[in-house]
Amino acid sequence: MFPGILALVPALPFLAFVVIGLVTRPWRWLSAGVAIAAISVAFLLSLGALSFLLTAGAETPRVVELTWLTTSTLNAHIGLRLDALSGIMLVVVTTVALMVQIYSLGYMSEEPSLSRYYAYLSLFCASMLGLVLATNFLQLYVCWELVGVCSYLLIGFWYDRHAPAFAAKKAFVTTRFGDLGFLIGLIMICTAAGSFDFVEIQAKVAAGTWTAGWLGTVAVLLFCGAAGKSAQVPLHVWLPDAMEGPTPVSALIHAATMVAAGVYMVARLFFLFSASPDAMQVVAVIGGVTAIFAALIALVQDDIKRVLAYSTISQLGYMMLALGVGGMAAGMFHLFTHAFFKALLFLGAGSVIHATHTNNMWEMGGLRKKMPWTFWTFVAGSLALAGVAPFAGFFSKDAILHLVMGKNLFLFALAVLGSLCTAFYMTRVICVTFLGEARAASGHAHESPWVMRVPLVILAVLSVVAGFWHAGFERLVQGGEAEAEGLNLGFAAVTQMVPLAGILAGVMLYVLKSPDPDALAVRFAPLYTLLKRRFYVDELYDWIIDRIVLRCSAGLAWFDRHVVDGAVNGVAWLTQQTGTQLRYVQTGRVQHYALAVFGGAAILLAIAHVAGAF
Amino acid sequence: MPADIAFAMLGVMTIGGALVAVGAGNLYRAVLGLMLCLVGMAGLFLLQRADFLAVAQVLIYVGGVAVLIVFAVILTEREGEPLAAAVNPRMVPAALILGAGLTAVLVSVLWRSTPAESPVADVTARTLAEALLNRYLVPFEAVSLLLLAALVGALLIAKEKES
Amino acid sequence: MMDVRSFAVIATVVFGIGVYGALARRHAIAVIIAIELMLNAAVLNFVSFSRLAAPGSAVSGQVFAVFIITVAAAEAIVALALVLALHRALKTARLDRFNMLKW
Amino acid sequence: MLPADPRAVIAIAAVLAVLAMAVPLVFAKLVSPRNPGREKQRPYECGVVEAGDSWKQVRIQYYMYALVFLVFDVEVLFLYPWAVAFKEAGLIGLAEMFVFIGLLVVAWAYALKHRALEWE
Amino acid sequence: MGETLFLDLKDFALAVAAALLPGGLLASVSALISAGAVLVVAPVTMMFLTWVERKGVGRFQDRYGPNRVGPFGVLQPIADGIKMILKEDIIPDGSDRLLHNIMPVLAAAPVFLLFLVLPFGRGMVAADLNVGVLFFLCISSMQSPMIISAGLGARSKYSVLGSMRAVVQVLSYEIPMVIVIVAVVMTAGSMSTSEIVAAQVRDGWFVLTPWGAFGFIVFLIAATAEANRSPFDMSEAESELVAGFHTEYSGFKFALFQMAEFLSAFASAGLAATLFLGGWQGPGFLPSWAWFGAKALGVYFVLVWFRATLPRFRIDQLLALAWKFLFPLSLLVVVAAAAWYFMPLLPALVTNLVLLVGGYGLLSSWILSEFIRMNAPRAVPDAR
Repeated sequence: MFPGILALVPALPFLAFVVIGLVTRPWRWLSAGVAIAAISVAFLLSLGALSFLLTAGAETPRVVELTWLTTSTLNAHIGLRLDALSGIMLVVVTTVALMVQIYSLGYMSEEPSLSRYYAYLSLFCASMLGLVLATNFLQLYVCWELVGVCSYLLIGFWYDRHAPAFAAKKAFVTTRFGDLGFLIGLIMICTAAGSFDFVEIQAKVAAGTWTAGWLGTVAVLLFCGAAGKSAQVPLHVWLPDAMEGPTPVSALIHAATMVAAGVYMVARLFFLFSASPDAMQVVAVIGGVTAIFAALIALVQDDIKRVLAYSTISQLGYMMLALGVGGMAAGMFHLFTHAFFKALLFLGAGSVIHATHTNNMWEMGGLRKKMPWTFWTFVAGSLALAGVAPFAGFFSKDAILHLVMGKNLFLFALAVLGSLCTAFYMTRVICVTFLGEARAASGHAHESPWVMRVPLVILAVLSVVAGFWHAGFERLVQGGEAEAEGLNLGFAAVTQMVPLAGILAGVMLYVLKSPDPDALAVRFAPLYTLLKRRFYVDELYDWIIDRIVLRCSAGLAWFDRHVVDGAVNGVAWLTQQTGTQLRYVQTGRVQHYALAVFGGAAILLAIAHVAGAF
Repeated sequence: MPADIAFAMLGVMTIGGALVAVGAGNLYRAVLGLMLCLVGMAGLFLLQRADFLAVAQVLIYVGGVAVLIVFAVILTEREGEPLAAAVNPRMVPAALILGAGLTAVLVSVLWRSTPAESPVADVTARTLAEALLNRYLVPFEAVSLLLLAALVGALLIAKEKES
Repeated sequence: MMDVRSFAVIATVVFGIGVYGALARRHAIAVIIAIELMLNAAVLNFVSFSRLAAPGSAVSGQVFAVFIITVAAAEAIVALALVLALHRALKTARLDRFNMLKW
Repeated sequence: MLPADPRAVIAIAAVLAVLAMAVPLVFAKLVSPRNPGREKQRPYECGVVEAGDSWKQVRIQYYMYALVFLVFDVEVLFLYPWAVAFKEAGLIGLAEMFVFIGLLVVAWAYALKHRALEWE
Repeated sequence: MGETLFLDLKDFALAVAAALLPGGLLASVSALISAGAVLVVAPVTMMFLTWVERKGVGRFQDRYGPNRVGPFGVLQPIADGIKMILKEDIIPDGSDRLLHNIMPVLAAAPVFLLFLVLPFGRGMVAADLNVGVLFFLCISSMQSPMIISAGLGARSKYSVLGSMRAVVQVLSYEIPMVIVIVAVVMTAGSMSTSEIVAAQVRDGWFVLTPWGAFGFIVFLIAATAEANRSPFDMSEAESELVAGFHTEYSGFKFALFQMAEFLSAFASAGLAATLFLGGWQGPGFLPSWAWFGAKALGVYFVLVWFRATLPRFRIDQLLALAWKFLFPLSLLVVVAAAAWYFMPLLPALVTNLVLLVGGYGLLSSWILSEFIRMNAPRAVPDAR
């Protein structure tokens, strides 16, 4: 029974996309309704699938396959694979997608091309679900690209304005760099294995057909794709700019789902990564560095959405770190919890922006009384994010820290410092926007309508509750041999100190202003500007482009113009010159021609004579 | 023996006639030289028992072409143009080398070859006729067409255009 | 002494003289005479070599000779007509004046 | 009495004929008086003083006649072998000849029509 | 009775030669004898012809003709010969000396070769070539370039014009003659003169056949024109052309040209006799060579008769006659001869008459209209 129905999960949003695109385009609310109906059915089915997994056990992955393309050497399939990982991701994607789509009803109500918005959202959900359920590399890659396209379309939703269009292009191009590595890796592994299928490749890796070194390179190449999609350090530049898109989009795509695709891919191919220790090391280091790097930048951002964007990058760094040190369950659990509270935070920020019509925190302030629902849900999300005890974040982050401490002390230190910064910048956001006296923009702010508040409340509840299911989650993901080590209360107590210290520092700075933040900024000017300018990474890329790439292309252009075209024109000139020279042979005198005739005959005769013909 | 004498005489006559035909400054003497050479050739044909060809050669060449050439020379003779400037000095060396060179090579080749001569039945007019009417019928009819074309062409070219 | 080779030698010599004449002479009709010489040399060659042919085909040598004579006659006709026409047009029969096709 | 080889007869006759003409000529030259005088050397003008040696542009007509003669002379040459084998060739030969003569007549008609044979 | 006179003479001479000279040369000796015989007979006949001519023309014009030198003026030709040799040889200045000297010899020499192919009697032909007739034609056609070169030798524009006109006339009349001979060769089946005579011995004289008669007429007219004689001798008689191409030749050179002219005329007469009148064939009472002589003289007498009676043609009438009358007629003769052979007697006779008489009628009416058109009064053409 089960696999057949499962096909509906990705199919329904896709169907919605088609229906909206072709039929219900002119009616805005009708399209919205179709989209929401599709995603809600998909949500219910996902819940059903998860419950089926919990009851029937997730050891044996149920696979349904349809041959899509057969050539002499390769045969590609489209399939659905239901196991622990995909089950969880299904639930995560569908719940967040549902919440966002309901929220969008309010947020995007004045938007004229609402049906286009919902069409893209449905297509995104369909491709994300397709990616999650993929049984082979080809389907994974196709959906991977589809997701990239949808993110481009949604970031650049308001294409008439320059900023969103530019941001969409930037996002697309940067992820392309990553996808290049991903494609090369994919080709290497698939041609070597002779098949796209994960199961076959897993069997071959287990059978040790390839050396660790070769597997390492393939893994690192695949990780490039993940790094691109999940905005890890070298390729993170596109995510902060992606905030130009509508906030619900940011919430869905740039917080919960798409950016998590990279992490999910690493988790899905964990058998490949774990086969080569240095690949794992790379993942861990990149994850760690990204975590601390993004966290530091987030400290000084003024735009509320950019703070959240850098926070997402930092949390993704944590997930990669967890996977890098071998904790696939911990990484996935953090992804699970992070999806909910980060979506909550973004939607909260969205309702604040919706009310104040500005992104800059320093223009808001004193919204606590005006928007109580938003305020309290936002506080719940922040606490979850900071990792304070009862909230979801605490359990997942603690698991990661616990794991990293065991493996690599230096990365552990980075992680701890990262979580300190996280706590600090979240309290900064809350103090600046909600507490304190009302500033310019918050004059006419008012609470957002219920259609936006309901998703906030649901997500808030989830952020609180999700943490407690960590043991069940671990048993589901690890299968059977649950670590059962449970929560080491002592370690937890120690690690609890860090977020609380962060919150305290944030309150002192921004509420009591004992060391005035501006004064601090002046004293640590160089550090402050460095963070403000985001470590000059964008400038570095521009410099690279201008100096190296353009310089080489200028050289190549010169070569093409002078050498290649030169040769062609040269030949033309040569023929023309010989033509003019040969013209003088035509003297017009018959006897000269006769001389040529007999001369030729004589020469031929001589040649024949010499050649011994006679 | 008498045949060899005749061959020598005719040979001298032919080559002498050719030399005069080419060398003589005065075109009338050149035509006479040509006639001498042609008659010599006819004699050589007679020696080779090719009677019809000898007669044809004399009848057409000496009786027709030579007359035509003489007429052409008379018609193109101009007061001012001395016939003496017969040879183009710039071309002489090249022509000499080519002419002599070609001849030398061919003669040397001929001298070294030893063709086996087989007694062959005389080609009388009757065998010639039989060949012409059967095997070579198409060229035979084409000859008449060729001559028609030559006549028409020459008349058109030579006739003064009544402008 | 009277074998084919000696006839062929005479023919070649006459041909050589014809070549010289065709190239060196300045007057158009002198060149035409030289060309007639060359053609005649060819006829002599045909006749003298037809004796070497297979018994049945000796006649084709002579047939060819007759055809060459006719062609030579036709050629002479047209060539002289051309020279006369050129003479009427350019008031001269000297070849080096006929260079209208100059580059 | 074996009849002499015709070719030898022709050869000898040719030589003899030239001699028979040249010898008396030389003899006459020796015998005849020789006193060249200005007047006698002048080309005979039936009494009229010679009006200069300039050539009048002689009309193209002469060339036409020679040209037409040569064309028909060659065509008639081809008639002779056929005439010799006329009886053996039979009707087919005759038909072939009619085509040949037909083209000959066409040439003649063309020459006539274009007044090439007209003396003016 | 004297049938084989000359043949016996030759055998006698051969016997003497065989005794004197080594064996190998016998063949060439017999050739020498035949050639020599012809070359002796030719000048003798030439002299006799001049006598016949002058006596005949005289008689036609009701006067005596030469009768001072020897009985009936028989020795007159010898007197002329001696006179010619003794006359001064004037070479006009400006003329091409080389041409002036060799041209008379080259013009006269070929004429003697004409006689080699004529069958004087049964078995009495000097050179029995199987292309005999064609040999005769090619030698006679060799004369035209010689005439024009002779004219050029004198470098005077009148002699050149005269020679060119003579050559044009000769060329124009040569084609009809040659075509008519084709008819004879067709019927005889061979080009050798002796076989033509043998054919006539078998089938009767060609002149008696309808096509033969017309052929003979055409041949006769063409032969007179060939020799520049009688009605066609305008090249040396017209006022402004004085004596034609041999104006500038005097003394023995003039004699040579005269000899060439007479001998070629007589040779044509001989050929006419051979081709159309059955050559040496004749009833027994006279030897074969006598018959040939009689016939040849008879034809020659007709030529003399033409000369004495017919007025001279103008050049354009003369050429029109050749190209518009004789040429088509000769073609008709050939067609008639072909018809004569292929059809049984009666239909052949009918077709021949229709072809020839019809053709003759048409052509003469055409020529008549041409003459009328030509003589119509119009601007006097200049004498170019």
